[in-house]
Amino acid sequence: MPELQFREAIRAAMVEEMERDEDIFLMGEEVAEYNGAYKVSQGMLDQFGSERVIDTPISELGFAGLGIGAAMNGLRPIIEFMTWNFSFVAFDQVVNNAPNIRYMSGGQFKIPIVFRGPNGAAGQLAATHNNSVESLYSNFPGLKVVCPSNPDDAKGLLKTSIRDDDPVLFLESELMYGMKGEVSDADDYTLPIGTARIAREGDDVTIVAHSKSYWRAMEAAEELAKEGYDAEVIDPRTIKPLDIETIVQSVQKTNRCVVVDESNPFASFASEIAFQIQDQAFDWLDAPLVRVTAPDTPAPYAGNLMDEYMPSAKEVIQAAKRVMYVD
Amino acid sequence: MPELQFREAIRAAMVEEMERDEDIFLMGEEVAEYNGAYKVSQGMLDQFGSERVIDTPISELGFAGLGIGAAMNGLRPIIEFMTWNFSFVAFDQVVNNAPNIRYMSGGQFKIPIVFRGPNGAAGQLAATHNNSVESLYSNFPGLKVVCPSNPDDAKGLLKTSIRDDDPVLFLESELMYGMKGEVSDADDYTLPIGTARIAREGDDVTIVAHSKSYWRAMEAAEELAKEGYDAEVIDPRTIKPLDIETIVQSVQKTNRCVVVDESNPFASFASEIAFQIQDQAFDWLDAPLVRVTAPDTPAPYAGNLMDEYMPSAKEVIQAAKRVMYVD
Amino acid sequence: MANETKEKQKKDASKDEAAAKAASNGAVDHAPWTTQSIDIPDTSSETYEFQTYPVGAFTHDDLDLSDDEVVEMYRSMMLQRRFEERCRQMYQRQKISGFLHLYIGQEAVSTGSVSAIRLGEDTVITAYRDHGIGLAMGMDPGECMAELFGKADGCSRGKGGSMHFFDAEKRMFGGHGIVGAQIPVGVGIAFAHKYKGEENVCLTYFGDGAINQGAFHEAANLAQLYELPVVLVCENNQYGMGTSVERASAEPDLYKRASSYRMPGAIASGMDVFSVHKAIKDATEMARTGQPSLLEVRTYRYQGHSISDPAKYRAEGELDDRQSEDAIVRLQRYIVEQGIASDEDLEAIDEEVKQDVLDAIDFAENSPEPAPETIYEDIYVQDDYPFIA
Amino acid sequence: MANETKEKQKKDASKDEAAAKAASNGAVDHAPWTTQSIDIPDTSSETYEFQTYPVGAFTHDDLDLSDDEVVEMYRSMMLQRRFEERCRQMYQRQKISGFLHLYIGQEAVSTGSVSAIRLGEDTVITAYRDHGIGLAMGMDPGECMAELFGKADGCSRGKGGSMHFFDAEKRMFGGHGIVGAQIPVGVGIAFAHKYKGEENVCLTYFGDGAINQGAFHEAANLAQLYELPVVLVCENNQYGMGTSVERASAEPDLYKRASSYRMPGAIASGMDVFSVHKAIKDATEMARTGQPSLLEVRTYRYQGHSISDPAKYRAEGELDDRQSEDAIVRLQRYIVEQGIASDEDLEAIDEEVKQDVLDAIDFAENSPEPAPETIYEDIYVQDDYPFIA
Ligand SMILES: Cc1ncc(C[n+]2csc(CCOP(=O)(O)OP(=O)(O)O)c2C)c(N)n1
Ligand SMILES: Cc1ncc(C[n+]2csc(CCOP(=O)(O)OP(=O)(O)O)c2C)c(N)n1
Ligand SMILES: [Mg+2]
Ligand SMILES: [Mg+2]
Repeated sequence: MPELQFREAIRAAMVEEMERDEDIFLMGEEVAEYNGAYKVSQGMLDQFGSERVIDTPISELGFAGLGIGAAMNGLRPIIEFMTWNFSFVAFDQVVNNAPNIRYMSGGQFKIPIVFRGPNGAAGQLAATHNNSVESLYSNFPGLKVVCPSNPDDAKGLLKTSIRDDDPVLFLESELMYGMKGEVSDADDYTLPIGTARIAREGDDVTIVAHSKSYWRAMEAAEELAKEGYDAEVIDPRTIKPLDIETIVQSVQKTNRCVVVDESNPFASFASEIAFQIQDQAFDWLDAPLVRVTAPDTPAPYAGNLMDEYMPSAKEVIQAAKRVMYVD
Repeated sequence: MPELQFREAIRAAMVEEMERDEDIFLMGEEVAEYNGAYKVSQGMLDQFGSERVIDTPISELGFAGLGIGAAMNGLRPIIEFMTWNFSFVAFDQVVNNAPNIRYMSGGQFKIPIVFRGPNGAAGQLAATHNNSVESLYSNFPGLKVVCPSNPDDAKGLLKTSIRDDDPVLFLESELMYGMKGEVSDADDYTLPIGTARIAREGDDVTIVAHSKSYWRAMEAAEELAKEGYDAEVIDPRTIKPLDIETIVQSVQKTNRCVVVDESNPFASFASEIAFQIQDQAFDWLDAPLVRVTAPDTPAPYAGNLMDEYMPSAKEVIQAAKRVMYVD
Repeated sequence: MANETKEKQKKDASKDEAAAKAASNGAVDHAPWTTQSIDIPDTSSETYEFQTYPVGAFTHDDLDLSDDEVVEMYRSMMLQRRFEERCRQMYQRQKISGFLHLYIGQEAVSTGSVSAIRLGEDTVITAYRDHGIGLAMGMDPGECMAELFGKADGCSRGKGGSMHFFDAEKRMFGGHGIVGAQIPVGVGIAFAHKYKGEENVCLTYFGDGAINQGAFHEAANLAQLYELPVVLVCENNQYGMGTSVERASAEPDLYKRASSYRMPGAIASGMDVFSVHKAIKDATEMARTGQPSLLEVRTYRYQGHSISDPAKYRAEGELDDRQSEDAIVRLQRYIVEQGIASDEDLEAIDEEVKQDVLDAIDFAENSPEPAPETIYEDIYVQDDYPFIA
Repeated sequence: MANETKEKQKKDASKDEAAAKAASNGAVDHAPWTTQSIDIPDTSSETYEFQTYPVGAFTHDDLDLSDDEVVEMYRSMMLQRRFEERCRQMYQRQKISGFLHLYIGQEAVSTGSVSAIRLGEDTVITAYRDHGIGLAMGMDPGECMAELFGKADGCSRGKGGSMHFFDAEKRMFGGHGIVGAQIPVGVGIAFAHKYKGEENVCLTYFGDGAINQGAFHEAANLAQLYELPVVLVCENNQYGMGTSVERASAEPDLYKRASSYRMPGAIASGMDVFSVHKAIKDATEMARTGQPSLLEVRTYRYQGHSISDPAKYRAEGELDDRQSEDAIVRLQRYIVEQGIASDEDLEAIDEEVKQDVLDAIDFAENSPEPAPETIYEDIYVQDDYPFIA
C-alpha cells in the first residue's frame, strides 16, 4: 500500500470519485488556481478544468447555498470551507437548508452534498479560528458528520461520503494534512459511515478519541502500557451516526471510559458519549466517565497558553488513571 | 403581586432598565412601529422614541454585529431576534464576535449585550422554524444563556441580563408569551444568573426541565404524586453558567434523574447534564439518567406528528418510572 | 502538547521555503519611478439603463398569446384567489395551523411568470408565500390543501405546511421559510442547469424584505460571475411584515441594485399579468444565454403579512387604492373588451375554480393524518439510518 | 401534548379577531377602475457621480499639512515598513507563530487615514492585516511586537496575536480575523457615536475580498438607513488571497457598489498618502453630518497573503511595476523636492525607526510569557464566573 499524506488521501478520494461520476464538482475559496489554501486540491484544476474545480469569492453563505441548490437539481457538489470556522457565516444554509429540505418536501428532493475542510485547532490562531464544530453540527438531525484521524480512513470515508445521497460534513485537520500513512489502493476502496475502529485492544480502560485527539489517546496508551495498563482505544471516525455499540461493548469489558476531544466541553460530543454510555452500560461502569477536552474558554494565541489549552497525552494518562482509581 | 403575561414581564424588565439607564436601546425587526411581532415591545416606541426603540431591515447578521459594535463603544444593546431560528444567519456574530472580542483584546473591551427572542417550537411551523438553540450556544465559552419558564423569573433574570457586562442570550418562548403569573413589583427586582430554582420538592426522582419543558415536568410531577411518587422538579433557569450544585444535591437525595428538554438530543443540554451528574453524583445514582427530548429528527408540520414530536407529560412520567424501576 | 508542536514545526519548515521566496518581494526603497499602474481616473460617473414594463404596455397580441392562453391566465389567477380565500376560512376553522401567508393581490406575478417559462423544464424556487406560484405551476389544489391540513396526501406529505410547498415533478423547488435563504439555492439550481448543459432557467423569487439579507448579495454576485441562467425576481409587495420598503432599503428602487453586480436590472408592474409575462420572457431569454438579471416586480398584498396581522401600518386609503387596480379585474375587463370571452364565460370559470377549491377541501378532509412513524421518514435517503433513542 | 394544544388554541382565538379584521381586506372582484398607484416609469436610467482622488492630485499645502506633519507621515510609514520587515524575520526565527499577514506596500492607506482623523476620539476597526493601522495610530511598537511573540505585555496580553491588535485607549477596536465580520461591528461603533451625540466617526476597513460577504451588504444598508457616522473603507490591494478582484467581484469597480445603498462612493489612490488623506478627510466630514460613504482605496500588497504564500498568482512583472510606485519612495522624493527635509534627515528618521523596531523586539523578548491561569481571564467581566471542569 502506498504512503500518502492526509491531504493526498483526500485528494485521491475526490479525484477517483470525480473520474467516476461527472456530476461531482469541487467548489470553494482558492481550490482551483491556487491549488487549495492547504494544497488539498493541488492539480485538480489541471485535471478537471475550471468547470468542475471552481474558485469562489469569499461568500460562504452564497456558495454553500449554491451547492445545496445544485444538489437538489441533480449534481453532487463537494463544497470546501477553507476552514470550518468560516462555515459560521454559512451556518443557516448548513443547518437549516441542507438537512431539512428533504424532510420538508416529504422526500421529494435529495441533497447529496459534502461540505468539507479543516476543523479545530491549527496552531496559534486565536479564538475565532479555533472552533471545533462536531458538537454543533451533530446536534442537527439530517446531517452526517465524519471525522477521520488518518489518511486511509480519510480516503475510504470521503469516497463513501461523496457517494452518500445525504448531506455529509467531512471534518479534516490542518495540522494533520502533512501526516503520512499507508492508504489502500484497492479498486474502489470505501469505508462505511457509522463504523468505529478499535485501534488498540486493551482490558483496563476504554479511550474514545477522534481526529487529532486520537493521536493523543494513542500516545497515552503507549505510556500507560509501559506502566502496565492496557488501554483500548476506539476511534469513532463518524460522529453521527455514532457507532455506540462498539464503544459500549468495549466499556462492558473495561468498565471505564475516557473521551478525548479538543472541542469545548459544554454540550459536546464528549457529553453525548457520557449520556449514551451511562444509558447503555450503566451497570458495567466502575467509575464516572472522564472527558479530556479544551477548557471552557476561548482559545488564546500565546504558544505556552495554547500548549496548556490543547488536550495532551499527559492529561489523557491522568484521566485514565483517574477512572482506574490508580495514583 | 400583580399578574402579568410573560410578554408583559419581559417588557416590564426592558422598560424599567431603559428608564434607569439611557445607554440601553432595543433593536430588531418590527420592535418599534409594529409594536413587536409578538407584542413584547408594545408601547415602547411611544415611551422611548425612535432613537431607542429601533426597527431594522431583515438583516440579522448586520444588526447583531451592529449591536456588538455599539456595546464595544459604550452602549448596552438589547437585540431582538424575531425568533432564534433567524439567529442562524447571524451565527458568526453571536458565537465568534460576541464571546471572543473581549478575550482576544486581552480584556480591553466589554460587550454588555443581550440577544433575546423566542426559542424552540411554536406550534406547527415545520423544520426550519423549530430550532432550540440552547445546546448550540452554550457550547461557546464567553456567552451566558438564560432560559426562564415563568413571568417572574423572566422579569428578574432579564433585568439582571441587561445589567450584566457580558453577552447574554435570553431565550423566551412564543407559546408562553400569553402565560400569566405573579410578578414581583419590588423595587429593582432582579434574580441572579446561574441559580436554579427547586420548583417542587420530592424524594423519589429529580426532574430537570427548563422553559416549556418545565411545565411538562410539573404536570408529570402532579400525576406521579397521585400515584404516590414524589418528584423533585428543578428549573435550571440558566443553561450557562449551570447551577449544577443544586441538581447534584437533589440527585444525591433522590438517586434518580430525568431531564426534559424539547431540543434535539445529540450533544445537547440534556447530554451535558448527564455528563455532569455521572461525574459528580456517580455513587448516588441508582439508575441511568433518562432524557425526554424531541426525537432525533427535524420537526414536522402536521398537527398529529407535532404532538408526537414534542416531549409530553406522559413521556416524562414514563421516564420517571423507568428510573424508579416501577412498572 | 509536545507532539503538536513537532507537527507545527514541520509545517513551519515547509513554510520557510515559500517565505524565503516571498522575501525577495521585500520593500524597495529606491525603485525607479514609473507611471502609475494603479490608475485612478480624474472623474468617474456611470449611467445605468433599466428596462421597464409599465402597466398596460402590452396587448396579448404583442406577446403572441392566443385567446385560449389568455383565458387560461384568468383561470390560473382566479384559482389562486379562490383557493386562498378558502384558506383563510379554513384557518379560522382551525383546519390549517402554523403560519399562513396569503398571496392575494399578487396573482399576476405568478401567472405572468409561469406563462412565460417552459413549464416542467425551467425551475422555480420561492419563499414561504408560495401558494400562488405553486398553483400557477399546476400543482394539484387537493394536494396543496391537504398539505395545509397537515395530511398524508399533502404535496409535502404533511411535513412542510403552508410555507413549504414542493413539487419535484413540476420543478417547483419550494417554499422556503428563512427570509433570503432560497436565493443562493436558486442560483445553485441554475448552476446545475448550466453544468448539465441544459437550456433551462431558474426563476428565483424573494421579497422586498429579503433583498436586505446578505444571502441576496452573495448570490447575485455569484450568479453574474458564473454567468448562470437565473432570474432574480424581487416580488416587491411594498412591505416586509410591517416595514415598508422605504424604511428597510436605503435604495428603495430595488432593481437598481442590479448595477452592483453588473447585471441588467428591470422593473415591471405586478398588477398587469402581461407586463410580468413580457418581463419574465425577456429575462429568461437573457438567462438562457448566460446573462442573469434582477427583475423587480412591484405588486401589493391585500391581506396582512400572515393571518394574524391586522396590517395597521398601511396608510389610509392605501388598500382601497391598490385593490382598485386589481390585476384580475384588469384582465377580466381586457378579455371582455377584446372580445376574447364574455363576462358569462368568465363567471363560469369562476364557478369552476370555486368548485375545484371545494373539491380540494374535500380531498384534504378525507386524506388521512400521516402515520406516526413517518416522523422518521424522509430525513435520510439511507433507509437504515440508526436514529438514536 | 394536550396542554400545548390548549395554549395554541388560546392563541388562535386571539388571532381570530385580528383575522376577522383583516378579512374585510378581502379580494375585490368589481372594484372601480382607477389610475395606477403603483407607477412604473416608461424608462428608467440613473447616473451616479463618484469622487476620485488620483495619485499626485494634492500637495501638502492643498491639504493644510505643515512640514512637520509631512515628515511625521514619512516616519509613520517607515515605522510600519521596518516593523514588518522584522516581523517576517522573527517569523522565520519562530519567534512569531500563527498567521502573519504583512501590510508592506499599503502604508499610505493607514498613515493617510490616521493623519486625517481626530486621533483618540474617532474610532477605527479593521481586519487581520492590522499592524500598519495600529502603528499609524500610535500603538506602542514594543507592545505590538510582544503581542506577536505571544507575551504577557502584548497589546492584547498575548491572547490575540497578529490578527487581533487592540488598543482601547487609542480607540483601535481591532484586528478581526473573520472576513467581513468587522463591518457590521464598525457600523455599530458608529451607531454608538451618534447615539451618544458625539461628533466622532468610525473608520471601518475591509478588503476587496470582504466586500463579497453578506456582512458588507447588510452593514452598508444599515449605515445609510440610520445615517451613521461611518466611512466604509475598502482597502483594495487587488487580491483576496490568490483571487484577483476581477475573479471575485462581478463589478470590479468596488466603489460603485455604493449606489446600491444611495451612498456616496469614491475612489482614491492608495499609493499616495495625500490622496488618501484628502479622501478620508472629505469622507469623515460627510460622516460627521450623518452621511456615511464607501471609499475604495486602491493599493497593493508586496508580500504574499500570509507568510506562507509565494504569491504565484501575480502576473509577470506585476510586483516590480507596483513597487516602482512605492508610496514611501513617492513621499520621500516629494519631501526632498519640496525642500521640506533633506535626504539625510530622512535617512536619520529611517535609522530612528529601525532602532525603535529593535527596541520593540528587545521589549518583546524580555516580556514574560502569560501566566497559565490567564487562560481563564478576560472572558467574562464577572470575576467569579463558574467555569466548568
Ligand atoms: C432570516 C429571517 N428573518 C426573519 C424572518 C421572519 N419573517 C418572515 S417573513 C418576514 C417578512 C419578509 O418580507 P418580504 O421579503 O418582503 O416578503 P413578503 O412577506 O412581503 O412576501 C419576516 C421578517 C424569517 N423568516 N427569516
Ligand atoms: C469568512 C471567512 N472566510 C475565509 C477566510 C480566510 N481568509 C482569510 S483572509 C482571506 C482573504 C481576504 O482578502 P481581502 O478581503 O481582500 O483582504 P486582504 O487579505 O487582501 O487584506 C481569506 C479568504 C476568513 N478568514 N473568513
Ligand atoms: Mg414584501
Ligand atoms: Mg485584498
